[in-house]
Amino acid sequence: MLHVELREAGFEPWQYLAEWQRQQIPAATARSGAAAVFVGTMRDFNEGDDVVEMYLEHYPGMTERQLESIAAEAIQTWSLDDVCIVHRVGEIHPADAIVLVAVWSAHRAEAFTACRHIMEVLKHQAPFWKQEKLATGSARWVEKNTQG
Amino acid sequence: MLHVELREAGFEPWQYLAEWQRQQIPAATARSGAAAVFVGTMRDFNEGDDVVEMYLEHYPGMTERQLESIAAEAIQTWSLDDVCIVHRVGEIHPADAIVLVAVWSAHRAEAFTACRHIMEVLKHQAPFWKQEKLATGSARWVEKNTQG
Amino acid sequence: MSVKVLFFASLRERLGRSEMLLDSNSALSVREVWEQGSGEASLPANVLVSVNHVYADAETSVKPGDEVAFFPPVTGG
Amino acid sequence: MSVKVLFFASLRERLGRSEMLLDSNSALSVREVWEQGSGEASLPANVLVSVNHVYADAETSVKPGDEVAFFPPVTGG
Repeated sequence: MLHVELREAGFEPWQYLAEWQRQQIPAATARSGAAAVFVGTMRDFNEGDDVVEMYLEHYPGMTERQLESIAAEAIQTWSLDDVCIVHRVGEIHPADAIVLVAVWSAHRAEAFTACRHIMEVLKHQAPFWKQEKLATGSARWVEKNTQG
Repeated sequence: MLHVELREAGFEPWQYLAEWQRQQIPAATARSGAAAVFVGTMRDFNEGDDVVEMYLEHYPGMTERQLESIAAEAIQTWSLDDVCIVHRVGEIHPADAIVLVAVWSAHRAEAFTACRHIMEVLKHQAPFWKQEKLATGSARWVEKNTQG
Repeated sequence: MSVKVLFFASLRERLGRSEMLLDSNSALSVREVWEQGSGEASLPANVLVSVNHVYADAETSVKPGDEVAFFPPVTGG
Repeated sequence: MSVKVLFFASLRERLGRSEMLLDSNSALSVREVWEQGSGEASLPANVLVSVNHVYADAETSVKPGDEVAFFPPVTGG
């Protein structure tokens, strides 16, 4: 199963996963021996400056399509049972969860590898752009992502 | 911060993490940009047989000590902010969470690498032994862990 | 028929436009869409392109009715 | 003084004992603790050992008061 959500509203990633897990049929949970999850959170500093807010621009239509194709490819490659990707858009504040990637599979190697792979591809291909608002009052576009 | 818990009672891993997150001071959450989590769940089959229950034996004292030392070493090696390890002991049923490893750090590479490393070392060094109870009524010790 | 052209993020701000329609009755290359849409001569190496939501390059062919987007390196996650 | 000896899991079942006290007034090697505790001649290669909760090997020295545990390969996680 593949679930992709872009959302403006904040979310608590563990509550989100608890909710998701409740929606699964019990048999499916007993089949997946392994879950690997990544959560990326907004920090209150970057490149030595205090960041008070962030705006996440995206490309409606293409962004969803890219995330779905990244998830679908991972499901194929590693025989995953489920992939769940949640990504914030719009205004974001420090300590907010920005991205959640969760992967379920029969074995741990596939879960770990697929979760990390999805994050790397998302960082390099999914059309999102971060603009930071600094404590000084100025705004700046983040020019590139950190290497994973 | 380092948190290790062995428990006989079942637990819902995402609720557990939501609880843990609530206990952290907000400043700490804003500092950690990345969280990587692994959950291992009991499956209802192994080596072609239906497994109806499992008993997890451990070595009280040494097991806690090993888990703490695995976590402490990972914190040092990858400059982690927090590590949380929860492991079931005693009677376990299919679809129960057996192990939860959660790691918080500034960057995603460290979080992913440390989480996976902790799971591998735990699988090879932490004194736990699984005995499976089969649908046929017989019991058998799991002789070795699968490769990660 | 026309080609819809979109610009995002810092590129949108630099060019001062987010969306435009380019009239065209024949096939164009992405390079030509960039030149006509941005008013700049050559497509910078660090500008990414998609045609109908799929990554493309300067030589990709664009038909009337297509949607072409230009944007800087992505920084999500 | 004595050495506390523990056996776990399938090894505990095979030897039919989980815990014993070995009287000793002098230092022993893990190998000697195994021989006296299990009644078997040589420590099998797939039996793991700890002394006071730390992994050890056949040559590790054991003092009175120490806790020595023998167990099969671990299968947690």
